[in-house]
Amino acid sequence: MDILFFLVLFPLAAAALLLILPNNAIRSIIVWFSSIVLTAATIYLTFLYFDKGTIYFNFDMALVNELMLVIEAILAIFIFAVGLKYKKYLASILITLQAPLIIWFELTYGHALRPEHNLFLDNFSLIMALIIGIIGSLICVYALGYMKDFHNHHHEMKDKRNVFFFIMFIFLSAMFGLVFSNNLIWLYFFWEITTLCSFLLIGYTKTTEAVNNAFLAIIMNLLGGLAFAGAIVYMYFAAGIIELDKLITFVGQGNMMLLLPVALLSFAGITKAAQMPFSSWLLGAMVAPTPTSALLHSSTMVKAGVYLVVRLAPALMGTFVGEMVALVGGVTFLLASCIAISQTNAKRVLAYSTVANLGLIVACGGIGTAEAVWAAILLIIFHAIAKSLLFLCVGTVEHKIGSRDIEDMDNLIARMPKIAVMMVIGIAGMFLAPFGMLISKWAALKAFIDTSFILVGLLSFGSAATLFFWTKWMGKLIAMVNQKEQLETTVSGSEWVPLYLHAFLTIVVCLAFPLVSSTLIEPYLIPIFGKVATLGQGNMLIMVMMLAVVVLLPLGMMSGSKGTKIVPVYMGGGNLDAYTKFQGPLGMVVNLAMRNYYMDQFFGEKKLALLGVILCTSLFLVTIFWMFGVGII
Amino acid sequence: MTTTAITAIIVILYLIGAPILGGILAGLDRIITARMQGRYGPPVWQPFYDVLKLMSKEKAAVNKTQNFYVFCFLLFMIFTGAVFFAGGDLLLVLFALTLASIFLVLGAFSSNSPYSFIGAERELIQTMAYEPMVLITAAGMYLATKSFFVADIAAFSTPLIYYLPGIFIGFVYILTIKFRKSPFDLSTSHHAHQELVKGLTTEFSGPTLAMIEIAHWYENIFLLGIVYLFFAFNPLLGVIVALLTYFLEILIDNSNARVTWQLTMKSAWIVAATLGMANLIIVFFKLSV
Amino acid sequence: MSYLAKSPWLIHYDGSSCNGCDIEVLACLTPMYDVERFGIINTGNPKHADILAITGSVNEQNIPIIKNIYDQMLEPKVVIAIGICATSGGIFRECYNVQGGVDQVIPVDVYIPGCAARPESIIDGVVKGLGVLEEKYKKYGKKR
Amino acid sequence: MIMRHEDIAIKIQPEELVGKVSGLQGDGCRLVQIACSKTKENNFELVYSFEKDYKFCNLTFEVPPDAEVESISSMCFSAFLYENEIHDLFGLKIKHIAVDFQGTLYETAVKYPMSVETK
Amino acid sequence: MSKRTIIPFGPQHPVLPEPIHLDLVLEDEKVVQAIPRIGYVHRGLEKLVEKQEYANMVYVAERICGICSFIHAQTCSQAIEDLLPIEVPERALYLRTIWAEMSRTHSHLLWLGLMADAFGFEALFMHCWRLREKILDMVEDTAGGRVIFGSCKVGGVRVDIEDAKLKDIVIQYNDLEKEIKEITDVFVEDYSVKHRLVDVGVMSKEDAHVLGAVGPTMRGSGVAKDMRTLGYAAYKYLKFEPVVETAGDCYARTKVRIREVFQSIDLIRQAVAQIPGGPIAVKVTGNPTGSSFQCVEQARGDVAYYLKANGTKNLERFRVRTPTFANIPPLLKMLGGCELADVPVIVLSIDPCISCTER
Repeated sequence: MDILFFLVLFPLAAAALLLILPNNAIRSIIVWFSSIVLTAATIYLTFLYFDKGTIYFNFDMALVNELMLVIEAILAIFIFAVGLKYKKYLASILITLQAPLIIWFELTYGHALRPEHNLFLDNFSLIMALIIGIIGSLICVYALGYMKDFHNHHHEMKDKRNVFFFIMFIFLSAMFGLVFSNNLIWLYFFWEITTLCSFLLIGYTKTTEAVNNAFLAIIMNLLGGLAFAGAIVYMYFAAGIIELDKLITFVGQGNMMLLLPVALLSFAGITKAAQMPFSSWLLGAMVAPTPTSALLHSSTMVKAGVYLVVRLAPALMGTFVGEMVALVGGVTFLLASCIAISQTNAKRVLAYSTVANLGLIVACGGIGTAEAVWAAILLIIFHAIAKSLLFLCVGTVEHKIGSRDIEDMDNLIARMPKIAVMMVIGIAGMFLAPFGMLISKWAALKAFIDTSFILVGLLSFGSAATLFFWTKWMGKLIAMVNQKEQLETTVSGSEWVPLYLHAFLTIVVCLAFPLVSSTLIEPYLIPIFGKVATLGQGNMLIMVMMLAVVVLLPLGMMSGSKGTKIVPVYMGGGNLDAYTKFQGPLGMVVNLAMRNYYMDQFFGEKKLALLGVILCTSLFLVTIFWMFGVGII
Repeated sequence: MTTTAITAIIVILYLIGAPILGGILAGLDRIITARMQGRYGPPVWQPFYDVLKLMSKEKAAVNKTQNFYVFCFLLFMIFTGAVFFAGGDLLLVLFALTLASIFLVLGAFSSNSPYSFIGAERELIQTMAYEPMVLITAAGMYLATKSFFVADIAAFSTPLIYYLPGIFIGFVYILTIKFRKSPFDLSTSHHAHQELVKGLTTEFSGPTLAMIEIAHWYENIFLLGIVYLFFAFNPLLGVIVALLTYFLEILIDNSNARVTWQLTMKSAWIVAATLGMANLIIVFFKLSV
Repeated sequence: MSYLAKSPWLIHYDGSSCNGCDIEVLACLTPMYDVERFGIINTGNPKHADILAITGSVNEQNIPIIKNIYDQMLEPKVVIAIGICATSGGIFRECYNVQGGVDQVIPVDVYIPGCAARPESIIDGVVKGLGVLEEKYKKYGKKR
Repeated sequence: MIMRHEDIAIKIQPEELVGKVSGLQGDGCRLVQIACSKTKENNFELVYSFEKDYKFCNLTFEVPPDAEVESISSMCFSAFLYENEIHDLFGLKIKHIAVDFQGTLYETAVKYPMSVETK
Repeated sequence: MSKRTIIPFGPQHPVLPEPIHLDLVLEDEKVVQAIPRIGYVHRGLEKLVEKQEYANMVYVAERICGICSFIHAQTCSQAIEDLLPIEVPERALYLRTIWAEMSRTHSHLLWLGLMADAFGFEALFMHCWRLREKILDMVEDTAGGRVIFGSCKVGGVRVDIEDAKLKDIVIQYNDLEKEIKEITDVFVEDYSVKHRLVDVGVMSKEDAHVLGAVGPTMRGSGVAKDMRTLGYAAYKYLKFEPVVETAGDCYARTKVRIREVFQSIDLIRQAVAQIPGGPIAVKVTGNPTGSSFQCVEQARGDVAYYLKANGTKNLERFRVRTPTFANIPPLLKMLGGCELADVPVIVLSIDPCISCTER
């Protein structure tokens, strides 16, 4: 149990140090050191517990509860005040609704509460901890180099890197706490801290846009927080429990009244995971510095949302609420994938893809069968690695080419070969056989097919859209013009290491996927569902195929071109040089330009996002009516 | 003989036979097409002459990486068919197929040449257009037979077409896209006069182009294999229907103008969403009750 | 032996021609003459073509175009000048903007006379070109 | 059918051109063509042909070789091609062409071939 | 960063039978700008008058374009006859009309084929050209050439067509008419063809007038104007109405040409029925003087000849404004905002003849 505390408290200590020691060299040392320690600790934790099943820790200390209460009150006041200061009254209103509720609840009933287990640890928590520990640490290291560049590019901004790293490490601590908590009040506490961290980091640059988007994020997340608080209070009054495990067990035993807190918690998960109609906050969050996007808004914090939904999967399985949750996820997957086609800003593409994949995970969680949960956990793992790799690559590229527009990334393979290859790995990792996300999608399809044909349809169409926007991006990267301009030399070491490790992990986790499944995921599934899911014999084949690609890619590039004459491209006979210029009218020398298709008339953001809001909101309404109808409310 | 041995024989037969059969089909296609156009047409072996000719041409590319992608395209296309004819998982087959197509597209992208580029974009649109229907086909076959394995689907005793008529029609619809036949030969066309010159294949020449041709032969045989599955309860009927489908595609090719990419995408998605999904729903309820 | 003669792919470029020969080249493809019988395909892409068929003379502005197309074709390749203009400039020989026949710019292997060259003679010329193609293949094969 | 240029020609002064054309435009005439030719005196003779209901009229005038003629392409957009052609072949300067190719409409071997001795 | 793609369209391009270059600026596949570059076919034959005697200019005129060849020769002859001046025998005028209309039918069928090819309907292309060959056979039978007829000369025509042969032509055309109808029905009714033609490259009546469109391009936009109404050659004796469609899109232009094919067949029938006997040419003497302006309806629209003579054997100025030249400004207008796939369709919808345009 000590190691759990260590994982929560150590980042806190690091954060405190980083805040008070604003010296670049010292900061660098602290970040490197804490990252290595955290990574080692999570790996150690895994070795310690991966075969132990679910372990509950009966840790109880009044002081902790009181401390949490005080911090919550302070945070509430802070949010209320900032809301007033920036005239975002909705944020203030929402916090005045939920904070008094939870504080009142804790003050009046808190002492009577004696949760059986405040903390727990199972393989799902372990997986989350691994993601937070390893990916999180790597991103923090990356942020060292990135933020230095960032402030070199943005002299107009005050260098508040100490605050930045402070929040990053606080966030890590909160995430660890979140995945280990069984007591929902604790979970709620960490949940609110991550919301606040996200708020502060989105608003880091303090531009009008950043502030607006930060408030958008916090307002939507507070909505979820309100539902969360409501769920806790309701649970207590309805069944006298505030533990996650008990909630699931009770629902499993047929206590239908507890479907309401399950629905409320799923709603909280959906807001956090930026599902439609709440997807806009995640898009807005892309104004934050890229490490923030990588850590909070793709690989970990938004995963907390789906973590909760997947946790609740056994309770959601087979219920109407579950179906509705799954549909929200499915619709979000399809529409977000389609919208991504119309986006040209790399970070927005990544954001929409994140929303889409989270949708898929939510859909799996809503379905809640063993196969679906298996697929969901695979998606969480693979998505965290590949997406964070892509964010980091985009961050580095942005600083070197001065743009995060995909259209500016043509010929990157010549200008920044290593980064381009890593991006290609990341992109392939996101949608292509034999990489991780495709394996997961495959699993998801197999999970859906026996339960919901609508989801099969949504997945079929959605993955077709994914294919389009990823491939066209990849095409931009690998377009070759023999051009020698080199931009890669100035990328700092603290960026290279995480990049390499991410790329390495993307491939290795794919290779080790059967091992990951059998040692980490299946032990989680068996006690809950009594069975496991696999992909069958195809697994082996897919592995062979995967290996073949990984080996062939570099080999083929080197050897396949022997004896080949290099010729100019075809330009209707009007070539002025081999690759880019042709003779135009009016005596002009015209440069070729090739820009991807965005198909606004089909996949326009406004139209589809509106459609998503309407569809998903109506799904919520239907759920509420249904609950009225069957008397849950 | 063990089933493994039989599988191995089928796969080897496929590896050797598919290009021959595919080439002959292509030759027949050209003769039938010519006859429909009031011409005599080339000999049936013409596709082989073409490929052998291309092999003897100079090797060239616009950059060093381009031909590598085409090699991967061929490789994975063969792999796709091999897994299919080995009776493997249909979803795996389809994902491998997608991977293969993506390699071809990447090859075209990497050449950074205007017409290749537009060809690549259009190929992607086409892929996006047919992908849902392909997945729905696999899902429908699973719902009817309760297995994703081609071997089980082929061994299913009831005619699959009885359960999946809508999906069959939908699949034949998108097959026109996959065969690169008019009205959906957007990204590259067999015929000379297209606004994209040779689109996707503009920058591939000589031996590389020959590889693309061979890959298409493999692909066509594999696609006809899926058509066969719908009628697999009677192997002879299956083969006849597969050939008739091919003939139907030639007929469609010769009686239609090339349509725009908008219509291609819209119509393919509508077909998948109506015919495909409706059929899926019916099978879902009929077989689950 | 190669299969070049069995599958000659052709690219047609119209120099400063009057269209007469151009449409006769096109007519060769159509049912009456149907050159696909011999495996001849009119591909629009120099990178796929074995035979460059040029109609019309060369003028100031199309010289670089013809050179570009010729250079983009892969070995072995053959050039056929179709019609009297492509051969020598023909009736337009004395025009200020006409430089003469195609051989002013690139080496020509077969000349097809006529104004306009008839489809029969075009097919005949292409078949002559096939022999040259085969010879070039032998030479080219040695180099390889 | 006999249609001698002399019968349908209207001789005008160069500076009258724009006004006349705008008048013809107003009457619903369409521009048929613009022709330029060299006279024995080495002047340029310009012929602007208009047509309405199968009735033709040719506005003609002569200008010295170094004159600048005002473009009518602001009124008849299609005139820009004729005017560019005249410039490229004869070397006559025409001002304010809607789309001015600056002498690149025809990139001829000889500059202004219709005005100079060629092979 | 703008999402604009810039690609070269031509000069060597398989859908363009002739070299012309368009700089296409695209967004997705929507053409936002198209700037042409011409001059690849410019020979400078207007200056050949310095070297060729006036009677020989007919041959040069015939080779301005291999498709419009006969009507170029006819117009040139007409202009020179006007300058000399001489009176051409009636029979020669009728024969010129018959050949001109034959040339129109073969040109329109050729165009229909190319159009079918441009929208990717190969079978239709083949069948159009299959029928066109039959017309070429008749041309070869009567005039001696296939695409360059060579039968027109100053003062009349070079060869006569016997009456029996004329009757035979009508019979052949009667059969051909049915076959052509079968094919043109596909153009008019087929769903996929309509999908590619309707509402593509729309030009309003006003634009057609202001931009100086000619021929079927103009008539497809609802302007009823056909220079044959002027009554040159034998047209003054024949009954016909200009063919007009009002939609102004590629489909309308296609329908205009289809109807003109049948109109031409009808004109040939009328001409054969009315053709008088007599000589086919008169002797040409003297040298031309003065200047002549001729406007004649070709398959692509009206061609305007402006010939200036000075009493010597050589003309002083030989000026040809061809229909495509006049149709280029309308073309540029039509191309704005179209799709890339429609570019060849729209370019072909004006029936471009670049070798005419640049001479």
